[in-house]
Parts: sequence; C-alpha cells; structure tokens
Amino acid sequence: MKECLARVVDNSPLCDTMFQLTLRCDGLFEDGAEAGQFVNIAVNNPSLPLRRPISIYAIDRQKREIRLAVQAKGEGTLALLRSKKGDELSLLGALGNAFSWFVPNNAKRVFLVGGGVGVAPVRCAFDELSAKYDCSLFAGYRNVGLVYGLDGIEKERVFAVSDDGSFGEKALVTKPLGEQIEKNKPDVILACGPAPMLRAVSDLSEKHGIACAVSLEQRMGCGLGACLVCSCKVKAKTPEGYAYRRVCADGPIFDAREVIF
Amino acid sequence: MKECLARVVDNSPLCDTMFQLTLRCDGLFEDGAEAGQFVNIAVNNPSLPLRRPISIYAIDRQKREIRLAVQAKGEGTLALLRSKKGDELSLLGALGNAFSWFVPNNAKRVFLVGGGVGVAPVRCAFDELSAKYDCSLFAGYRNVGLVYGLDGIEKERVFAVSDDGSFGEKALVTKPLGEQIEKNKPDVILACGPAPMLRAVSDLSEKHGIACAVSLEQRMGCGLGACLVCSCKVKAKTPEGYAYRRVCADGPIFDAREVIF
Amino acid sequence: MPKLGVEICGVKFKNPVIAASGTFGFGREFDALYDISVLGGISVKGLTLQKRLGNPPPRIAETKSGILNSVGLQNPGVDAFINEDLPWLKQKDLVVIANIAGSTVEDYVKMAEKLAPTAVDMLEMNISCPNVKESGVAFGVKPEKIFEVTKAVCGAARQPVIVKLSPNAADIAENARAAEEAGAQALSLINTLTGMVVDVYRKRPVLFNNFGGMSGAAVRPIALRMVYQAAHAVKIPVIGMGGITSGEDAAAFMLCGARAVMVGTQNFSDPMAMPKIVSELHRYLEKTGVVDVNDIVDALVMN
Amino acid sequence: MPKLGVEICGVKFKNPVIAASGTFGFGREFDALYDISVLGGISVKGLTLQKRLGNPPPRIAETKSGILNSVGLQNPGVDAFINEDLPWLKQKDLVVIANIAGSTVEDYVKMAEKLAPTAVDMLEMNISCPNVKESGVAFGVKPEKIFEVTKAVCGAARQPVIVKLSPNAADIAENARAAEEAGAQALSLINTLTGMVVDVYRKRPVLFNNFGGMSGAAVRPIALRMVYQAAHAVKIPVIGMGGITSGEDAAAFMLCGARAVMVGTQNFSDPMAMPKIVSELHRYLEKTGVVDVNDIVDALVMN
Ligand SMILES: Cc1cc2nc3c(=O)[nH]c(=O)nc-3n(C[C@H](O)[C@H](O)[C@H](O)COP(=O)(O)OP(=O)(O)OC[C@H]3O[C@@H](n4cnc5c(N)ncnc54)[C@H](O)[C@@H]3O)c2cc1C
Ligand SMILES: Cc1cc2nc3c(=O)[nH]c(=O)nc-3n(C[C@H](O)[C@H](O)[C@H](O)COP(=O)(O)OP(=O)(O)OC[C@H]3O[C@@H](n4cnc5c(N)ncnc54)[C@H](O)[C@@H]3O)c2cc1C
Ligand SMILES: Cc1cc2nc3c(=O)[nH]c(=O)nc-3n(C[C@H](O)[C@H](O)[C@H](O)COP(=O)(O)O)c2cc1C
Ligand SMILES: Cc1cc2nc3c(=O)[nH]c(=O)nc-3n(C[C@H](O)[C@H](O)[C@H](O)COP(=O)(O)O)c2cc1C
Ligand code: FES
Ligand code: FES
Repeated sequence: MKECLARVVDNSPLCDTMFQLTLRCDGLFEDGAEAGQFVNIAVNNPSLPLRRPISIYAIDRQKREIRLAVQAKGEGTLALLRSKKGDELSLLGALGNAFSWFVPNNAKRVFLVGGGVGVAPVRCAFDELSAKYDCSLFAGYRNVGLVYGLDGIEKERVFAVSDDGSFGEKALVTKPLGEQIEKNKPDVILACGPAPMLRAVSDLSEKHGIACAVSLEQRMGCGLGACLVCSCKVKAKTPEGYAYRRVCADGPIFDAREVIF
Repeated sequence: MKECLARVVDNSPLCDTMFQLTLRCDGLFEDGAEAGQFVNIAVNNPSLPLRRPISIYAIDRQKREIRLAVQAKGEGTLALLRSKKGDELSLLGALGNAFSWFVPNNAKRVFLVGGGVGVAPVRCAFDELSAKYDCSLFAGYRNVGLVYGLDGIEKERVFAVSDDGSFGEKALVTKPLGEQIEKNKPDVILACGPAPMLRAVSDLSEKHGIACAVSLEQRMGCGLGACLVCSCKVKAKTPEGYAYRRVCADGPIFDAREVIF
Repeated sequence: MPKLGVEICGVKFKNPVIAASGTFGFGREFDALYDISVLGGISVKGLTLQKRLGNPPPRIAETKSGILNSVGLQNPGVDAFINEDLPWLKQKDLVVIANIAGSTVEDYVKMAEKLAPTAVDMLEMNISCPNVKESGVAFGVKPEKIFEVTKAVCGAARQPVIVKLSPNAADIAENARAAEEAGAQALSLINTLTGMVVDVYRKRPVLFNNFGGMSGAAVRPIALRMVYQAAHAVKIPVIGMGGITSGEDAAAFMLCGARAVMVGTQNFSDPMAMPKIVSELHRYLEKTGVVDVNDIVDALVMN
Repeated sequence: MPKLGVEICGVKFKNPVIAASGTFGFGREFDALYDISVLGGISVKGLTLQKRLGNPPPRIAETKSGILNSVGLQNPGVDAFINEDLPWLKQKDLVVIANIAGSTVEDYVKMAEKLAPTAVDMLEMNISCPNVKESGVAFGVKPEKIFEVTKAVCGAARQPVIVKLSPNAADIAENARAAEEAGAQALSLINTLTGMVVDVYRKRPVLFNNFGGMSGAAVRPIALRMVYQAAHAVKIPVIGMGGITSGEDAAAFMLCGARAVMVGTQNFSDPMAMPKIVSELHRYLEKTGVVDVNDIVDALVMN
C-alpha cells in the first residue's frame, strides 16, 4: 500500500451512467493488488479535499494496469469522467482486504453476487478466482442501460436479471441466486451492492448455512484506518451489543454474520 | 461588454515567465474590444472564486480572436497556463476604458511606454493606433529572458532597454523616453507598468507638458464597477483631498495628473 | 410550473433570490448584463449617514473557495442614494432593501427617518460589518447592543426592519432572539466572518486593513448551521446567505428555515449567477415534485 | 541549511510540524507510508477516560475546500492508549502529545493523573470538540469554564498542558487569556468550526449527527486571524492550525505568532502531506534567507 501516480491509459463509456478508467500504475503493484481491494483516488478538482474510494474492476499484472468501473455521481466522479488519456492521477492503494481472504482453502464452488455499481469488484473476483474455484456470477441491474461487467464470461456461469425486465428476467438478483443455491450449493458467497441486496443475500446464505462475505461502502477520510470516520456497525460483546469497524482498514469486506445492516 | 465563452485556439510560450493565449470569442466582438481594455477571465480551478483581469494584447477582428500575454504568477495564471487548444474559458469583457479615449483628435505623435508585463496593452495600442498616429514603443524589461511584444515592429520605432543590460541598453525605460521627448516631443504618452515606472513617466510628462495616461492594476472582485474593491487614489476636492476611483470601471486608464501614486 | 413567489413581512418577492448588500452596488452595473427585474430583490450597498471613502486598497484577497474584503463601507451617503440611485432602481420590478450601517444608534435612527418617506421597501440593519472599527463591531456581537440599536431603529422606521446578524458570535440563537425581542420584523444572516490572509513573501497581510470579512462557498456550512439555529430560535422570517453558488445551495438554506436567500460573492465568480440560481431553483422544485417554493421552507428532516 | 528545531515549554521538536489530533490515529497507519519520526510531533486521537464507540455514520461530509466530521470521540480509552499505543509511539523519535477530552472536570483531572507517570511529553486539552454534547461545548466557549477546567488539570498534570481553543467564540483573545491565567503552559488553535451540510434531495443533513466540525483549507483565514489574536493576547507559546496544506501555509501561521503548527485534514487529501510540508517549510526559509525557523515567529508586519 502506497501513494503513487497513475497514468490514464484509456477512459471510455461502460454503460449509461458508468465509465471505465484504465490506469497504468507501477507503484501499486509493488505491494500487490487483489480483487475486493480499492484505491483512494485524488480527483482533479482542487476544491474537493477528499479522495474517492473506487474498487478495482480488473487487474493486469503484466501491463501493471488496473481498470476502474466508475459511476458518474457527483462532482468528484465527474472530474474523473473528464480525465483524458495521458493525465496523471494520484492513487492511494491497494487498500482494504480482498475477497480471497474469505474463501477457505478447501472451497470448491464460489458464487459471486453484484448489484449495480457493486458488480465491479465481484467481476474482478470472478476473473481472479476462476482459476482456482468453480465460480458463477450473479448480477442485478436497474435496467438494460446500466448493464456492464458481463463481457467475456461463458453464458452458463452468468445469471443476470434486471428490476424492470429490460435485461434478463425481471427479478431481484436473489431469485437466480436462490435457485442456483438449491441446484449447486456453493461453499462461499461473496457479494457487493446496495444494503438491501446485501441483507437479502446474507439472509439467504444464513438460511442455507453458506459462508458469506459482503463488501460495504462508507464515506471516507484518510482511507488508511487512522481517522475513524468510515465506520460500520458490527455485532460485538460490548455493553451496547455493537461496535464500529473501519470499512477502509478492517474491510471493505466483512463476514456477513458480523454486520449489523 | 458581456460574459461569453472563448475557445483556446493556441497556447504557446512568449518569454521565460510568460505565455500567449489566443482565444476565439465571438461574443466579445458584439460590443467591440479596444486596446487598453481587459477581460476578466475565469480560470479552470474550482477552488479559486475570482476571475483574473488580463489586458488585451492583440485583436483580430476578422477572426474574432484576441491574444493575451500572461505571466505565470500564482495559482490562477498557472491554471491558465495549463489550458489546452480546444478548451473553453469564460470571459467577461471587454472591460474598462481604452487608450484611444486619451488621444486627442488633433494628436499626431504618440509615445507608448511599457514595463515588463505592462508591455502587453501598449503593444496592442501600438498596433491599433499606428494607422492614425505616428507611434513609437518604449519597453523596459528586467532581463533578456523576459523580452516579448516587440516582434514585427520597424526597428526605428522601438526603444527597448533592460535593467541588467542583457537586452538593449542597461537603463530604465525613462532614459530613451526622455531622449526621444527631447528629439521628437509627442502629443500624448500612454503607459503601463509597475508603479515606480508610471510615476517616473508621469513626472517626465508633466515636466515637458505632455498629456499622459497610465493604466493601473488593482485586485478585483466583480470587474464591473459594482463592488468597489478595486480602488485607486485620485486627487479630488473632498475634505480629505482625495477620492477612490474604480480601476475596473473608471479605468484601468487614468489621466496621470489625477492619480496619487 | 412550481411557484417561486415568497412574502416577507407583507412584502412580495417574485422569487426568493435577492442580491446581497455590497456585492451588487445599486444594481446598475449588473443591469448592463441582464435585466435585474428577474431577481426577487436587491439589498443595496451599505449606506451610511454621510458619504464614506472607505479603506485604502488592496480591499480584496482570495482564499480557497472564498474571498475576504475590506471595502470599509465606501458609499455616497444615504441622501445621494435617495436622490440619485433609488429613482432608477424603482423603475425596475424588484424589492428594494436599503442596507444601513452607523457608528452610533443615532446614525441608524436618522437613516431610518430619512428612508421612511421614500419608496424603499425594507430596511436591513448591518450591525456586523467587521471592517469599520467605529461602526459594526460593538452592535453586532453582544445581545444587549443588538437589542438597543434594533429597538431604536424599529421605533423610527416606516418600512419593515431586517436585522443582519454577524457570524462572529458564540451563540447565534441568543443574538437572533435579542433582535426579535427588540422588534425586528425579520433577520438576515450571515454577514462575513472575520479572517486574515497573509503574503508569506512580503510578510504582511494581503489586505491593507489587515483583517477582512470572509464570504463565498467556503463559509457555507457555517452559514447553514447558523441559519438553522436562528430560524429555530425565533418566529420572525429569516433570510439566509453565505456561500450560495447554485439553486441547490439556495434550496439548502430554505430547507434550513430561510424564507428567501441572498447571493453575494458568486456574482463575482459568475456575473450571470443570480438568474441561473433562479432557474436552477425552479428546476430543483420540478425534480423533487414541489409545487410551491414555500413548501421547502423549514422542511429539513433531522437525522 | 536553515534550522527547523523549536522548543515549546522546554519540550524540543525537531521541526514545527505536528500531526493534529483525530486525523492521524496513534500514528501506526501513516507509519506504513513513511517513518513518522520525520515529524516534529503527534497529537494522538482524542482520549476519554472510558472507551467510546462514537457517533453512527456518516461521520464525514465534504464541502468546498473543507470537510465536516462528527466522529464523536471514538477511542479505546486512556488506559488502552497507555498500554497498547504509547509504547509503540515512544519507539519513534517525535514528541507525543496526549489529546484529552472529558465530560466533567473530574474526567480531565483523572486522565491527567493517569498520564502523569507515563512517557507522554505533553497534554493537550480538547475543551472544544463540538460533536459530543455532554463534553466539549460547555468548557470551550465561556472563559469562566475554560479557567475552571484548565486550572484543575494544571494542578494534576506532570507534563506541560496545552489548552486547545474552540473557534466557535465571539472573542478568542478573552478565551486565550482565561486559559493563560488558569496556568496553561501553551495554547493550540483552532479546533473545528461547527457547521452543517445538507443533502437537498434527501432533505436531510449529510452527517448522522446533523452538525459537525469543519476543518480544511476553507477555514484557514479564520484560523490565521484567531491565531494572530490569541498569540498577541498571551505570553505563553501558541501552536497554530486550521487548513494548513503547504509549507507556505505553515509559515503564515508562524508569522502570525505560532511557535509550531499542526496539520489535520490535509493528511486525507495527501497522505504524504506532512513530510512535504516539512521540506516546503525548509525551502521557504532558504528562499527568504531565514537561517532559523524561530526567526519567522511573530515576524508579520501589519499594514
Ligand atoms: C470501498 C468502496 C468501493 C467503491 N467502489 C466503487 C466503484 O468501483 N465504482 C463506483 O462507481 N463507486 C464506488 N464506490 C462509491 C464511490 O466512492 C462514490 O460513488 C464516490 O465517492 C462519489 O463521489 P462523488 O464526488 O461523485 O459524489 P458526491 O456525493 O459528491 O461525494 C461527496 C462525498 O461523499 C462520498 N461518497 C458519496 N457516495 C459514497 C459512497 N457510496 N461510498 C463512499 N463514499 C461516498 C465521496 O467520496 C465524497 O467524499 C465505492 C465506495 C467504497 C467505500
Ligand atoms: C487591468 C489589469 C490588466 C492586467 N493585465 C495583465 C496582462 O496583460 N498580463 C498579465 O500577466 N497580468 C495582467 N494583470 C495582472 C494579473 O491580473 C495578475 O497577475 C493575476 O491576476 C495574478 O493571478 P494569480 O492567480 O496568478 O496570482 P495570485 O497572486 O495567486 O492571485 C491572487 C489574487 O490576487 C489578484 N492579483 C494578484 N496580482 C494582481 C495584479 N497585479 N493585479 C490585479 N490583481 C492581482 C488575483 O487576480 C487574485 O484575485 C492585469 C491586472 C489588471 C488589474
Ligand atoms: C465586497 C463585499 C462587500 C460587502 N458589503 C456589505 C455591506 O455593505 N453591507 C452588508 O450588510 N454586507 C456586506 N457584505 C456581506 C454580504 O452582503 C454577505 O452577507 C456575505 O458576503 C455572505 O454572502 P456570500 O457568501 O454569498 O457573499 C459584503 C460582502 C462583500 C463580498
Ligand atoms: C476527523 C477529525 C477528527 C478530529 N478529532 C479531534 C480530536 O479527537 N481532538 C481534537 O482536539 N481535535 C480533533 N480534530 C480537530 C483537528 O485536530 C484540528 O483542530 C482541525 O481539524 C483543524 O485543522 P485542519 O484544518 O488542519 O484539519 C479532528 C479533526 C478531524 C478532521
Ligand atoms: S477513512 Fe479514515 S479510518 Fe477509514
Ligand atoms: S472590481 Fe468590483 S468595482 Fe471594480
């Protein structure tokens, strides 16, 4: 983990609201980068003091490149959207824990579940874990215009749905997930997406006794674990029955059984 | 005068610390732009709320282009320095009065005096006024590395010196100015540069009974005359013996006899 | 088509966007760029009883996302305003607020008396200008002083009196209540925050006056907090300002309890700012399905 | 080679750049990026007598050139700090300042007593944290309260006591003098300014705690003004902070009278900020021909 300069290799649209940044960043690879980790990226807007946490969407260790899948949401991501080939961006990374930490050595089958923007890190995990495990990707989108992250995967390994039926079945992602759990119970479920989705995936996993890890989001300050602003509530044997953990340094991936949604 | 978008046609170095921006800006030409006027330009740095006042260095009415000669000084001009061909910049202009307002109709000979960055507006005036008057340009620079604004002028019309003798004579600009006044007394002297230079030019003009106008600088807010922050001291029949005038709207060019340096 | 009209102390504004005092002169200069009748109102450059020359330059310094000024209340005096600027302004279709500042209670009262028979729609008492040592500071900080000067002016004024509060206060709610108890019909806030910018190479403050009043986007969170606190401490209407740059910023102040807003520094960054803010506010209401801008006033839900 | 060493209350700092409390944890995380021994000192995350969980998230909001936080003093408690973090920190070569916050005078005193026998170099009393309703606010705003709590802590402390002042005050000089009279050996300022950021689409404050403490470049002019006023109101040394992002910013605070500076929010924008600020300060001294950083302290020439 370090602060290093990345050079924009490519910036291109990914779907209606998202774009893909390809970044060459040698420094990042000195300590390694893994699926599930994120980078804290300084946007080129001097009035915005905070970096933006963005998950790693793809890793090319040979070219020393990573790709990010970014939703243009507010001013910070808008500044990123405007970055052009050749521009320099300061990255802090790779930060946080990796999905692989939650996959037991003896695991065989891994289900990866993503919702919307949350598809990015699980697609990365799909690419990284497929060599070792039997992986399937479950993805839920609002509508067909927001679909990304499915290219180049064998059809039988992808289960994609949409809220309005404009892409795949009209369903929540937990529907195909539940169906496949019945058919081919996995050893681990790894998920990233909006809180209601994560809660539903967590419930489903618990019901079937499957280990499940979820990747959480929170507004961040330092990204390093020092400022304690990025807290998420976890079960704890405190008088209050809970404690706060740091999404940036203790996560972003947590054992679903620990999280208080 | 209006707010309008300009497109960067070219950005290139002018001398050691200065660069030249060529801007295409149709809007600016709807109400006209003249030598001595300035534009208030929004720099592309969202943390800097104030526009930067920059004199017009050259006017191409056919192409609807202006050129600015800008010294890279602080953060604002640095942001301008980074602007690339094709970028859009918001201009407010043309603002203030013009040198031509100070040239009486019956004038024949006009001496234009610039110091350092202040050469820009007087070079523009040289180009604009030469058709009507017999113009000479006097320019003083710190050293040879800071020379600009003299290209394409007949040699006998240029009197350039430098503080250290690395370009032309080692002298202050008032030296050749004084010499030429003795030889060919002009009807009007128009000057822009640092305050000590303006004071010296003003004294020289007064001594020889020559009308003189000086272009002043002051930190600005609105650039329009509304906020009263850009004041300069002028002689006035107030109890205090002075009053404040607005550099942006009453100037930037003032009759040298009125100014309290 | 959401409705933008608001009413404060019986005075009708076609929309809640008002030019902040000191940043918009008497309206003429900006009227060269757009018809200022598109605005809800204007609070004119701070007036004093006698003409004032103001402070020596530099009077403005830039800082990150903000500015500091030390104009020192340069103005032609209240009589010149009434004779030379007001007639022009009243041809325009917007609410005219006379912003007044005095060195003594008597100054304020005399100005209120002079303005009473005029076509000015409202008075705004600047009791907080930090630039003029003998004026603002004393009145604006302590609740007793705020009470005293407000009471005197309300006695003399014919038009509704707005008291403009200083943010250089430990307890803004206390000051707001002091003004209300003294008879103020409305409050406006915030005026500028006292600050300093240093030129480390010259080893001097940038402003000739050393200290100046800070404004612009940088102060917005402080302004929003204070507007919320003031609006929830009094029953009279509150006009919010401090760093408004967009229609969404204006909405934030109204959600916090402001019935209208004023825009200052942003006029420098973008001379077309206020007409843009009016239309952005309109669009915000459309996007959020609000039919009347008054419906967002004090609509903030606390966590 | 200009000298960067400074001395405050007999404690030697190798340079005047200190990590501001709450932004740097106990130093471990940043030490993974660079050896924190390059810094003059560290003021550790605010400690309370008992472990505290802090406020629910979101605890941070961004604004133009600044941030607001409402961490609510999450910390492991003073005992855990002494046992688990201090030994690690003391292996490093920098001044260790324990930042303490309490809900009562007794809390502060007990913490000072617990820290007395430890290797901590200095105490910094956070009497101004605006996030925890039952702690900071009462002590930090009124001079009487500042006097009371400072006096009690100075009686119990073995190490030099720094009182950290809140900027949410009408008269910072008065508060500075109250701390000095009560026996404070140094002052630090500013803590955060209370503010609010609103999400106009959710119609709610962004922070779960609604209000938060503002910091970052946006507050710098206010901080500089207050540091100047405090430093000129007392004889004890002052440590300046609030929006420092560069060596030149650090110099500005020292020119205004600060003997050292603390850096907070900029650590988030740039995790390498503090080592950079140390070298930029060095370069500033070289450029301006100053041989000892102490020579710029209070060297500002007023206009
Ligand atoms: C570990 C992690 C991984 C993420 N990965 C991705 C990704 O791969 N692709 C992607 O598009 N987005 C991702 N996000 C969300 C992304 O960080 C936010 O969308 C982004 O910060 C918004 O910035 P903005 O300036 O556009 O929006 P604004 O709303 O203007 O941002 C204001 C502030 O809030 C913070 N903020 C706003 N939304 C979020 C959020 N959801 N999570 C954390 N901080 C937020 C911003 O960082 C900023 O500090 C991730 C978030 C986290 C915590
Ligand atoms: C009428 C007029 C015409 C000018 N013409 C030119 C020109 O043709 N070429 C050129 O290089 N410069 C010109 N200047 C000066 C130019 O405006 C400043 O150098 C520039 O604003 C500095 O901005 P900065 O961000 O680089 O510096 P900073 O020092 O970081 O600026 C900080 C603030 O101070 C203001 N400021 C700083 N120096 C000056 C100054 N000398 N005059 C006015 N405001 C200042 C800036 O606008 C900004 O608001 C002119 C100034 C005026 C008033
Ligand atoms: C240059 C300038 C001059 C000002 N003059 C006055 C004034 O005369 N009277 C007054 O009440 N406020 C004055 N103010 C304060 C503004 O009206 C407003 O309260 C403040 O700037 C905050 O709003 P903003 O952040 O939108 O600028 C002035 C502000 C600026 C920037
Ligand atoms: C996330 C965060 C947490 C903070 N926690 C503390 C604290 O525990 N104790 C304290 O005295 N100050 C605390 N502060 C205030 C800082 O120490 C400092 O006074 C303030 O941020 C101004 O400096 P800056 O602008 O450089 O950040 C905190 C600030 C931030 C941003
Ligand atoms: S962002 Fe600072 S601890 Fe997580
Ligand atoms: S800059 Fe506003 S009056 Fe000149």
